[in-house]
Amino acid sequence: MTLFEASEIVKVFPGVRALDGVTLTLEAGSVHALLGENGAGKSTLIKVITGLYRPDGGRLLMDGREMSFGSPHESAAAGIGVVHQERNLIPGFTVGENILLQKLPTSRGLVDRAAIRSEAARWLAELELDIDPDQPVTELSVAQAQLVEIAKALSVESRVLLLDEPTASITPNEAALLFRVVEKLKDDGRAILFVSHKLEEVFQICDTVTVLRDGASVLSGGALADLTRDEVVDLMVGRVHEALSLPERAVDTAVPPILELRGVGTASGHADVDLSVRPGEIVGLYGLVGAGRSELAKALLGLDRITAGEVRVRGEAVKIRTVRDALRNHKIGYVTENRKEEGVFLEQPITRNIAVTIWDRLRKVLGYVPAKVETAMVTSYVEQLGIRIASPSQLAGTLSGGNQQKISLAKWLAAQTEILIIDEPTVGIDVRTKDAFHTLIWDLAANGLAILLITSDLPEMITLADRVVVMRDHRIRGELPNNHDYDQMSQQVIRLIHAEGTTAA
Amino acid sequence: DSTSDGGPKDDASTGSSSGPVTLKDGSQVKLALIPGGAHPYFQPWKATAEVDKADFKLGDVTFNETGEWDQGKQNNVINSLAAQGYNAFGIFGVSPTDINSTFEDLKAKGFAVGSLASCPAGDTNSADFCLSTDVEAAAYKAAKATIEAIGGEGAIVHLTGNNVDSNTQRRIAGVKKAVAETNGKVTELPVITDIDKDLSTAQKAVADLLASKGKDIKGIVTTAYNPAVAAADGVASSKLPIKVVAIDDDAKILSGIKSGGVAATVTQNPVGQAYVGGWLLALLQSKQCTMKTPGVVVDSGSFVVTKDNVDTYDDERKAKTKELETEFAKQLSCQ
Amino acid sequence: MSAPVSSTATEALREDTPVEKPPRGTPWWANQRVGLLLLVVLLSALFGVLRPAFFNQQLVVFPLLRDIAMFTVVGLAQLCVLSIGHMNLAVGRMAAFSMMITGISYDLWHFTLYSGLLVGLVAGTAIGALAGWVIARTGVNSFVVTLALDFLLLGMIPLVYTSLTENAAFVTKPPGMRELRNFSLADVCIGNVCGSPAVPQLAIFAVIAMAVVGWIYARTRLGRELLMTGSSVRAAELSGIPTARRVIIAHAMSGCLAALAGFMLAVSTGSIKATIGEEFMLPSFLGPILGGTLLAGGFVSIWGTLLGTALTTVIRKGLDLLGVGLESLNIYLGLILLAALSTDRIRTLLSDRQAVASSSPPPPPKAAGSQEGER
Amino acid sequence: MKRFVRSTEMTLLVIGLVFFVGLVIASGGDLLAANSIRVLLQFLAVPVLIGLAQMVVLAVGQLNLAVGAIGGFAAAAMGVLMADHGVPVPLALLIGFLLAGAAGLLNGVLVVLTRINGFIVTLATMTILLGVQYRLVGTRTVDAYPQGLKTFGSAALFGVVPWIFVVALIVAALLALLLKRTVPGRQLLASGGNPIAARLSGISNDRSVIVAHALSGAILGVAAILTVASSPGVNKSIGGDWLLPSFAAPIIGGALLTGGSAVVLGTVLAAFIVRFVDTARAEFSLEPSWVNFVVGAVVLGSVVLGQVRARRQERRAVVKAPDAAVAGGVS
Ligand SMILES: Nc1ncnc2c1ncn2[C@@H]1O[C@H](COP(=O)(O)OP(=O)(O)OP(=O)(O)O)[C@@H](O)[C@H]1O
Ligand SMILES: Nc1ncnc2c1ncn2[C@@H]1O[C@H](COP(=O)(O)OP(=O)(O)OP(=O)(O)O)[C@@H](O)[C@H]1O
Ligand SMILES: [Mg+2]
Ligand SMILES: [Mg+2]
Repeated sequence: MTLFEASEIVKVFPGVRALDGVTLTLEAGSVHALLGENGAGKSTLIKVITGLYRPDGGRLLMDGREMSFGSPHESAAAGIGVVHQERNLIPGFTVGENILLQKLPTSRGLVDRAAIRSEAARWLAELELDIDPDQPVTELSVAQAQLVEIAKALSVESRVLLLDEPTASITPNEAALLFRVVEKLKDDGRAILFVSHKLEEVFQICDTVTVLRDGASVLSGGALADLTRDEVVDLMVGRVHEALSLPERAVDTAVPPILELRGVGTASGHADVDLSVRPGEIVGLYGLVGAGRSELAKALLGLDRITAGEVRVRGEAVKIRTVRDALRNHKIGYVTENRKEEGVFLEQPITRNIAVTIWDRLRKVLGYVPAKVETAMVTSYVEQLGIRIASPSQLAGTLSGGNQQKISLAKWLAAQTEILIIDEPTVGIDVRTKDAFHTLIWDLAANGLAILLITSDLPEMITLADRVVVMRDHRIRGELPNNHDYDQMSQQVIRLIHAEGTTAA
Repeated sequence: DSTSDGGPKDDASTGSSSGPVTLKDGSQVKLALIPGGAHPYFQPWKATAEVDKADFKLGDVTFNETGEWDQGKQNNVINSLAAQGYNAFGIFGVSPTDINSTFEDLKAKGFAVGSLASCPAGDTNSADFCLSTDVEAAAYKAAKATIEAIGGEGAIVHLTGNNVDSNTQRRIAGVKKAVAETNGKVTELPVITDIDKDLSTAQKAVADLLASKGKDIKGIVTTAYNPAVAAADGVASSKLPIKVVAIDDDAKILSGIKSGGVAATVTQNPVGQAYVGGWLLALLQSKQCTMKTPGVVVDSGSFVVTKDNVDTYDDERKAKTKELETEFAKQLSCQ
Repeated sequence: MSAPVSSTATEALREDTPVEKPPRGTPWWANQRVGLLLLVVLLSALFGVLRPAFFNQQLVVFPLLRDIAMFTVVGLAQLCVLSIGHMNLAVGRMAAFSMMITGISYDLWHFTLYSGLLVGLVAGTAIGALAGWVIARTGVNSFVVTLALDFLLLGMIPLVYTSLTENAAFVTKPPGMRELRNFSLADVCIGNVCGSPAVPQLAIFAVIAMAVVGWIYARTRLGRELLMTGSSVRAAELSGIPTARRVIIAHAMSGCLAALAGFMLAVSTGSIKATIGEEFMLPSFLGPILGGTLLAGGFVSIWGTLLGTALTTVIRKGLDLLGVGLESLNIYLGLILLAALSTDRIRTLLSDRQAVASSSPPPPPKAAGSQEGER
Repeated sequence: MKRFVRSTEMTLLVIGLVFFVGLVIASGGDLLAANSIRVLLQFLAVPVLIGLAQMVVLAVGQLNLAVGAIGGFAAAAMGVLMADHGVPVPLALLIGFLLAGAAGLLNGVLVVLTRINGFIVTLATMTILLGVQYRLVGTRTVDAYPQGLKTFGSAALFGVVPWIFVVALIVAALLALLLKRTVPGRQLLASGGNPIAARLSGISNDRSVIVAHALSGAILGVAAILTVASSPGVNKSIGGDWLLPSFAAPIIGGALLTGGSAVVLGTVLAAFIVRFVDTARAEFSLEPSWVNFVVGAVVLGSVVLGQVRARRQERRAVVKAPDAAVAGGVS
């Protein structure tokens, strides 16, 4: 039974036709995938459906009746719940209030706290979540917060549930929990729209699919069972997509490690961390969200205190105090997982975004930086990484996520680092760009860089890493050589993560 | 209406004699009276300026209070007026330590300048003359009046304005002098400064004072406007037997005198300043006269007003104004 | 510089994605600086027509330029901290503090005019650095720290003045101060060619300040790092910029410029007193912000600061000349300000509308993206 | 409860109590006299209200530089209406109150319509309102209004608790109720806490900004009424000293400049502490300059302490929190 239909939706922003005649049909009791590369228009479609944007053309039908939503309020009232791509919780509020924010229960004009508690508890229970409704949301883990958002989407008594990349920042285990919930909701007869860049998940839980390319639907409502992964990718990319094939790359194990951690403990709770990376090697650091990998990286950069053990760079014990110190004296770079806030300067030109690490080297008398040299230097990296830009003075914020990520990486290459810590390089990045990134990282290692790759994306880890180190609760739980066999590796890694105590490889 | 003193019409009669030196031709004189900013004290200037114009047949007069108590802005106002053809300036300088520079600039450009209602700090006055209340003398008189009101014994406290203003320092000195003359019979609590910015600050300071020290205080002498209003009000509502001596003759204060809430007030002579100042400036600017000693300082007078003379003090003031003209006549050398 | 990326990878990366173009350049009439310049010129012409005295060189233009010069320096003092997304609510009081030190150096130590200025600049730099240091160390918002510092200085400065001086002002004038106040470029001659009598010599200080600050922000590593810090402290920190030091430097620069502005004010009014800088706070924000400097940090405009300052100063002067009384002066000032700001907004909207037709991708949502949505 | 013990409010309460006890001892017990307490509280009413007026705009990440101008203008309007035009007291007060509310509303509408930073908008309206206030009263001190109002202004419950203070407390309580327990209040805080999330949840940030500014204006309207009732008269200086204390109270009280925090109790307690500094000054006959000095030191001290506490609680935040643009919100 068709619950909801969006037909021939058009949405124009200054300068872009974000949606150009998109049609989408959602059936009760079914999970529908919405796929497309970055910028294809997925989130925009969801915002049109929920009344955040007013469409410039097309119709929205709920139960066959035409609807027009002036605000998220109205769509919620009509039974459409949504988990947006952006994080969506109010920091000062409790879990309960956040869940019911769209229609806070009142009695005699005042917000009814008891009602909030009981009603929120009901939705949390529906998702089998053990979270106290009175807890402030600031105390939640990332995954918990994500699940609370789903409870929030359900709380409007939604029959249609739109999930925009809900799994981008959670681990497979948490994703599995989420999928159980999705199955349950589906069995209850709700219509679910699922957006993700992770095709494995899509094939796992979705029944039908709509593919967007450049704002137009190239496939509207096909059954997923009839499609292969490659076919879907080809549809998204708009041409035959070749599977990633990486050339041979061997690590010379005779070379001593360039970066070595011995029994390192940090102020944020790491203990006994042993880790080493050789030049030309990619070491994958795998773990669940919150395992403490990014924190470890930041401690290495001097942003957090190292309380025990020692860090050796090129065989010498060192104390790194600041990022600048790491960069200048030890040639260590860190590509952050948090691109928008920590990786790029959105409001600054591309030149400056890349040159930020090399001004030191370029500066002449009185700190003068010759603009020509700067631009030339930057342009060479832009070309090497294939960053598609109109001009070097363009603001970084006007680029797509993938290109921004390349910029975030380029500044470390420009700085000629020899040790690179790359944290979640491909979160929210589409298949094609992801492949390009994998090639790039591979190639950097082949050129002799030592790479510590932090990722929660298991396929990515298994594709790239030479060794996989598993971290849980701020401790190393084990280390595995990588044989690049997905099934075998993933089993071993998951087993390590759940193993009791510490095992050495 | 708050400008209760004389009013222009009364003063017109005072001035109709035009003093001992009669201005021959004022038609080329364009007079500007410039207070430091908006303040009730200066309101009589506005009307008096018009009287000056009529009495002395001046080319033009203006009253401009847009200086907003900021020396830079006041300088701008002065320059703008000069650019528009005003050539005789009676100025209350916002900053007594800076105003000489302004005077010098104006003098250098050939304008007649009088320092009205306040004299520059230090020993030099770069204006042609200064016609102002001798603030130290006025504060001294006020303190004397307070001492008298409390019967010559007990503690008094002095409330005043901006501490970092040389006139405030003079006022403090005036009060101290009067207290010192009692040989210890009257004592002075620490001066409370910086409470003239706005009424509520003054009110709060008075209330706190009365709450913490009210029992020890016999008299309050105020030498700034907002503290005066606040003290009169605060003492009245606290019902403490404290004598308040205020400053100026704003309607509110005069009614306090009449009702007994205020023991006395020390009024100054803004009308006289504007009237005599205007006359002098016109004489100087029309080149009819020159000052024998440029920069001479003359006290425009201050008058203690109590319940007894509240209805008649203005006559005394008008007499003083007349006297000022004769006094200045001696300072002039005329063609 | 050897490329760490092989040519095969470069090939692989060079996919056929379209070039991502920035939003079309805004048309010239939507440029804030151009708009301001036009507004200043038009208003000057209007005032000139209504009151020919507006062009009186000695009495109007000279003091007008002196004010513009001084308030531009004040604006630059604020601009330095705005560049890192901070505010300095104590600009005025920092000026007062530095001039207090300068005053002491003249009065008690008999310094020359310029060595006293130097001492003041050092004092301003120091107090600014102190503010920056507290902010960097504690991470407390600059608004709060400088507000508190303002209170502190507001309390402290009068205490010092009353204990050190008789008239609550330092009145010693070192040789040259009087000349600096009144001399114009007409007093500066190269051979037979002299400058205009309408341009005060004091304006040279502003020109120097603009040149130095402009150079720093446009050409040097320091300036760029300040702007990057303003764009995103976290990204800056993680890119190896010593953000704590940059914060301190920005505030120190602010304090130094505040001191310079205080000096210009002291010279142009006559003496060094506690109330110096009291009127600095509002103009310090108006100039840069009217000129296009972002409150949120990351972008500054030196010329804009000059133009923004010129606009407000010209308006005030014009109203003065028109004889607008105190009853209306502030009302008009506020209204004109609002109007000037709104036209700026309207211009932006119009140029956005023009851009809808073109096919370039949109600008990223601004920091407060929430407010930018459709409704 | 545990959360409260560690909260800013608790710290302020302790500081305030210690301060007060110290003062009582210093005054030899005089401070406990009915009259002393009355005076202490009398001059707390308006600071509490102006602190709250600023707090409510800070809660949406805005700020209001026009607090003093709105209050002064409304007070002047009330005074002039009663004294010069013989408007009956209740009507005059109502008109003044509405004018203040309207001025606040205007601020909000301008911020939303023009998208100009609130800092600049309120700066402009401040200038305008100062002009209007001057136009209304000039250099006079208007005081010819009915005695009844003044009696109310100085009357005290049991001779100890001034009625105007009671009014201020009622306003504080209502504001707390509004922010904590009503839907518009929650929406306002949601907009301040995370505007993007709020918008995605169907909350209009624009409306929140307008509501906050209008509320701020209304609270200032009440402050103006209390000022008219309790001061010897109304002149152009009313409101002139409100700006800095209006920031000091909520900031000491723990408000975040980035928005999202409703610290009514904290603001009230902070106003108490600032008032104690005043009282101490009178007690020890210090120059008023000391008050500024001490308030500056207290603000600095409390924020630094607060920061240290936050650090300890949240060791994990590795990179320093960005110095968020205060006046942000809308730009
Ligand atoms: N508010 C907006 N104003 C202008 N353009 C916008 C806006 N939101 C999105 N766009 C543009 O519309 C296009 C579609 O964006 P959208 O966010 O829907 O992509 P998406 O498919 O969700 O991508 P991703 O997978 O990266 O989330 C992009 O070109 C984007 O830049
Ligand atoms: N975005 C976030 N919001 C709130 N807390 C977070 C966030 N990211 C991490 N944390 C918390 O910080 C701690 C360590 O996180 P860290 O980022 O070091 O883990 P990680 O293993 O790198 O995970 P990730 O895969 O997210 O990078 C955990 O307690 C986690 O809950
Ligand atoms: Mg999206
Ligand atoms: Mg991480």
